[in-house]
Amino acid sequence: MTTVLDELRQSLHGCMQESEQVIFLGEDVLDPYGGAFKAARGLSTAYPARVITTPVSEAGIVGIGVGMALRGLRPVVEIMFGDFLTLAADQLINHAAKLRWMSNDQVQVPLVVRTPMGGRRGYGPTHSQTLEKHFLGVPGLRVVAVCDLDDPGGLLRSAIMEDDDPVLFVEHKLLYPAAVQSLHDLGEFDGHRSGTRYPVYSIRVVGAPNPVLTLAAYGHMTDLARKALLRLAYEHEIFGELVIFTQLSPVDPAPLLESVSRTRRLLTVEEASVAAGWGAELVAIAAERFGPDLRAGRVGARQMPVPAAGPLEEAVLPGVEDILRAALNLGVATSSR
Amino acid sequence: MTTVLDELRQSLHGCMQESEQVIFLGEDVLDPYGGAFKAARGLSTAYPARVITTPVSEAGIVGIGVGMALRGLRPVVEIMFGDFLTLAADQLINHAAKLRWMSNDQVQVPLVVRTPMGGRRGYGPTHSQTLEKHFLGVPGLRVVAVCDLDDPGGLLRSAIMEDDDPVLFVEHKLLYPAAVQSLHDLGEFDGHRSGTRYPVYSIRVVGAPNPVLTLAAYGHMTDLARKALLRLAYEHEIFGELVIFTQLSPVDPAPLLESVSRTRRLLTVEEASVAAGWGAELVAIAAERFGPDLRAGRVGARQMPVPAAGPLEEAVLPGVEDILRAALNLGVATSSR
Amino acid sequence: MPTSAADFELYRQMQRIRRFEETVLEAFPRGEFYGTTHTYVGQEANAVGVLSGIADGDVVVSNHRCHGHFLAYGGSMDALAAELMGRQTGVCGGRSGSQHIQWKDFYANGILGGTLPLAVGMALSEKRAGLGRVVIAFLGDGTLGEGITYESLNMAALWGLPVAFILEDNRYAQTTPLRLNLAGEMAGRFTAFGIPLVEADTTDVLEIQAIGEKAISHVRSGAGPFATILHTYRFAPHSKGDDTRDPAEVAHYRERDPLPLQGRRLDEATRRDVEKIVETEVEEAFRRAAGAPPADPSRLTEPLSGYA
Amino acid sequence: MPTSAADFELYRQMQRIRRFEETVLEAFPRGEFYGTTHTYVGQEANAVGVLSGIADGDVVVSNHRCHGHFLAYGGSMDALAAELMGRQTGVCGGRSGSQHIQWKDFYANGILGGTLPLAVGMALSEKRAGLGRVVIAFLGDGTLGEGITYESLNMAALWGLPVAFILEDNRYAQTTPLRLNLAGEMAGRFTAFGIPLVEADTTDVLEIQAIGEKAISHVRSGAGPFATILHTYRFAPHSKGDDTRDPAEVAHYRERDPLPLQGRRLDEATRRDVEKIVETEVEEAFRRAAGAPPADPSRLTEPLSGYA
Ligand SMILES: Cc1ncc(C[n+]2csc(CCOP(=O)(O)OP(=O)(O)O)c2C)c(N)n1
Ligand SMILES: Cc1ncc(C[n+]2csc(CCOP(=O)(O)OP(=O)(O)O)c2C)c(N)n1
Ligand SMILES: [Mg+2]
Ligand SMILES: [Mg+2]
Repeated sequence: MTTVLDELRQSLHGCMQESEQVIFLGEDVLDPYGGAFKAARGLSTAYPARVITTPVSEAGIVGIGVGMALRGLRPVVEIMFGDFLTLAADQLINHAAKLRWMSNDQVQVPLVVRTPMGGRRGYGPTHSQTLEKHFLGVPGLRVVAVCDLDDPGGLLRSAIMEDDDPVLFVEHKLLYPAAVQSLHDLGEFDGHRSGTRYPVYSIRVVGAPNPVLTLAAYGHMTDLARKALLRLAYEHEIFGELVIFTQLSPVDPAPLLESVSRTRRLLTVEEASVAAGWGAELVAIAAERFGPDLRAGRVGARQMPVPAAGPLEEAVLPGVEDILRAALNLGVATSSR
Repeated sequence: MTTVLDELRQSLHGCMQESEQVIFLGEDVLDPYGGAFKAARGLSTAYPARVITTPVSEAGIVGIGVGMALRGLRPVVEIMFGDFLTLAADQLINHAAKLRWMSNDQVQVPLVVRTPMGGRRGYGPTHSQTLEKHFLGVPGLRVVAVCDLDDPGGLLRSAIMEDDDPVLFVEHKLLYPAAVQSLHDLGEFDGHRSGTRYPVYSIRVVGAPNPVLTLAAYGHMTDLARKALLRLAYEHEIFGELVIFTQLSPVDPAPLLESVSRTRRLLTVEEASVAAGWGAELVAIAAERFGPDLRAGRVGARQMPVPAAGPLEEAVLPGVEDILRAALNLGVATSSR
Repeated sequence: MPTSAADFELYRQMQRIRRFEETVLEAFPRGEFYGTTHTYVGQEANAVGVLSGIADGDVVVSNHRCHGHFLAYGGSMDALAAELMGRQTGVCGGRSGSQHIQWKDFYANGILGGTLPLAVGMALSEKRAGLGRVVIAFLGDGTLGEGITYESLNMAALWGLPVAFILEDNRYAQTTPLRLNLAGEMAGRFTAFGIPLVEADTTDVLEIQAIGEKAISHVRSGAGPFATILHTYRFAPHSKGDDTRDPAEVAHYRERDPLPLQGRRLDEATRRDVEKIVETEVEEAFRRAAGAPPADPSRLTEPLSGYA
Repeated sequence: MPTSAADFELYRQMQRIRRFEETVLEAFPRGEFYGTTHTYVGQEANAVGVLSGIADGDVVVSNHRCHGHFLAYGGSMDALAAELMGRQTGVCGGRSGSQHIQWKDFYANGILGGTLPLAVGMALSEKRAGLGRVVIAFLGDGTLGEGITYESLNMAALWGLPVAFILEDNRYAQTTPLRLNLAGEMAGRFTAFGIPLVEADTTDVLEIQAIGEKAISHVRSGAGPFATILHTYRFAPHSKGDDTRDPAEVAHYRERDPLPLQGRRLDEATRRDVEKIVETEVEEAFRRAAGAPPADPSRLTEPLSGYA
């Protein structure tokens, strides 16, 4: 079994090998530790001159990444917990994202900032958040989230090697130990890939009739959404299509609209609270397009910080049951065979 | 004529007078300067011991405000340009917003962070932004925006004196010199107020038939939306209702849904690019509720930084024409008398 | 020589922290806890020494490594154990977990450095209130990497605020040794802002107590902020299993263990008594916590007091 | 004594900045510009002195007060005037305006302090590239308030990077005098990180040139970062009409105007020539800018290179 973490780690090795321009920096990233979530394990041993452990200076190291990128390197900055991105918000929004455009396209900023997000590890309110929603919609900043499907390493490689703009690359903590799922071997599902650099996947239950519902999700939530898809099919005879995004911002409307054009029902699933989040953007895009022919819903966390205690955390974060309930609330008629 | 700036300034004076607990701090806020946009003019002369000019430390001063609030004061922190809120993002999101809830409601954080936002002053990409969208949906943080209607000073007073939770209080730069409009004396419009602490206003053209379109806006955009409302009525015989929010987050769905339940058409207007912004949340709320009986659209800036040069800035930021075009695109039938 | 009450109490406090933390570390792998933790084993003399000098109403600002500070502050061991175990009876009802403890005038948070401007703001409030209260703010060596630390030092000094910064230099930030994190001199980080300081490389709680008293009396006198740099060492991993330090180095510092150092000031029988009392207290605390009801989702409140 | 070519050139450079900025200040109230600006009047000797020592490919990191740095760097006066006037021919096609100039190896930005980690990152790149290039980073006294400044100093020193920090202390941040912003000593803010420095209170471009050469040769030699603290003064308001300083104080510093100081080193006729040449150059620059096409919205590009 290959895990998402294995793939990301191998991808980092591959990029370092592929190009001398790739520099990796972050807090506590040296071997034998290799970073708090071990994505860098082995990297400093293999490339001692290009792996830099840094002081605890999140804003500073993102800014240093921007500076390196301006001078032609391809830096990869690890932020230990996504919760600390708040400290680098100015560097991302006012520097990384703007420099290329503001210079009249004279320079570019091929920077990748990687960070783990998400809860269900009991780390408490400042180490469990899903904060990427606050970085969506920044002109000039791409937000990408890995999931357990297809080619997590390739996704990271695209961001590092092929993207000349800054990318915030989000990795949900629960994905690290998850097995990578091949699109051609999804067991109960058929999978399909579209798009190129940052693909969109669509997933249906094998042999199911035409879907009557579009679920949209990313990251770790794709796992919960798959479970919900199965239960909807088997327990309720409601057949859905799950559209999985890897690029969260800017949202490419085409694959979303394509699916919703067939189902006219959209349910978005995210781990953050839905307020002003990723799902809102998707629903708004769909509503603008399909107007009076759309039913829509959003699933996310309760509008609260993420508590530390297990039972509280479970109550606050969205689960499979929440997805099911919301899907049934959408008033989906049983699919007709 | 009383301007919005006059009212905000008087409100600050009033709050300082009303309570010794109110402390004002920010960069360059002492007289005779009184802050970059002059909201504090006269304040340090009247209350020298409670007006503190600070070093250029946006994160630090917001954190100091949090600390003071924890100890029972009611601090008001001015951030000179809203563009610099990125520097205080951690203090707002990981400290101010969480402390009350995280402590199991043992403490509270009655902090107000005031800041000017917005463009059309030619200040260029780092001094013209509308960044509040990145602070929407934070559990525990209220975002409020002033407009030129009714009682701007009262709105600020509510945030300072009556709200025991942290408030990000947004003031569009173009509002400062704008005349305050009394709800009872809106000339071509009838105005109506609902809600209490952070009101919602609804506005219609005097004598117009039942509205067939809901426009939703806040801040300076309410001015452009009013102009659009008139032109829609006079040039196109399309009669709309403009719903103006002062509390941007969390969004109170009731007044939005009330209006949309009548019109089934929603057009949101904001100065930032619409991607993952305030309008997305409103459209999503309406779409969730009205499903297959809603037409929706969003108006905002082009998805670009705000350029410095006048013609570029004008091309990037949304104008009255953009609102008109979007409204007409919603496929609104001429209102029936 | 009979044991002095002061020596007894200092030892008891340190022993409480030591045994509490050791119990946490033992219990973690058994799955009795959830999440993560950062223990204070080895640094006990700092919290106990410094906080023995605070008065009622003084504010303590702590960080991710807060259990020792909390217990020395006078926080309930029962409530701390319950918080770590996610019980309704926890300090914060299970919401905060290990890193975000809040009780009375004690505030901890898991964002490094982010607590320091709060400490400065609280010191500003206390200076205005004029009740002679002071703020004690703990930070680690690694936290000298965060910019907000310097914004805080500057304003504390500029405005002459009653805040004592207690820098606990345990020579590592997580796995990173000081030399890979810190350019120049540690003391300069305070003197650059005109903040006077005392620096000591000791695990003797009596020495630290004296330093703490000096710091607290300085800030309480209205003379502005003061810093202490306490060079120390943690014996346990940064959080749970993540120790990459040379075991010989750990062993070397273990020789300066603050507990036996202070323990030797007690007569043998008294020391044993203390250890027994503490053993029982810690056992009871975890037993009671284990028996307490789990945190109850139905008690979750909204994070804002209302829409309007 | 005939005027040396070096003296001539230094004076010419300073005069170009002076007359450019004065023209901006005159023209602003007439509505010929849009937005805001921060002029360099009074500080010319710093940019001209320091940047006379850079080599091709060296990087200059500037801030909101960037016109002087840009002209001394060798930036086109025509393009700068056009940028301020929002013309298509502006340095950044009208997108950046006064504060965000980017051209060749010159980078400015309007977020105080935010440019400093970029400077450190660029120095890291240049150190790796091994071409002997260095980074010159300007900052103002007020920017010592920002935490990111210290994160940057720490990493620059820790990694021994070729970056020279040029602190221009003009005694004010906007309207706030140093004493209300800064605790302790300015020099300590660098020495705390082990960064050597030279401090000077002078408006003599020759002295500043010598200091700049020292700084640049230090960083170019691979000896790590270096700082210079140049105490100076601005004669004009912070941006446009916002001057709250005592006019007597401004007048006092005007006596140390760097231009006459250097002008006296030129023989009278040469000095007049320089002034005439510059006058024409500045007039032409603004005339050409005024005649250039306004920035063209149809040339706006997407901020990302593509969706996928
Ligand atoms: C802003 C922020 N960055 C990074 C971390 C992750 N982290 C937790 S503890 C730690 C090391 C802290 O070192 P130090 O300040 O010396 O305290 P110590 O753990 O040694 O007591 C790090 C990097 C964090 N909690 N907050
Ligand atoms: C992050 C940030 N905060 C505040 C400002 C507003 N501002 C612009 S210039 C200035 C004063 C800067 O002082 P200093 O660094 O001494 O430079 P000077 O203007 O004196 O050259 C301030 C506060 C800003 N541009 N960026
Ligand atoms: Mg440490
Ligand atoms: Mg200055």
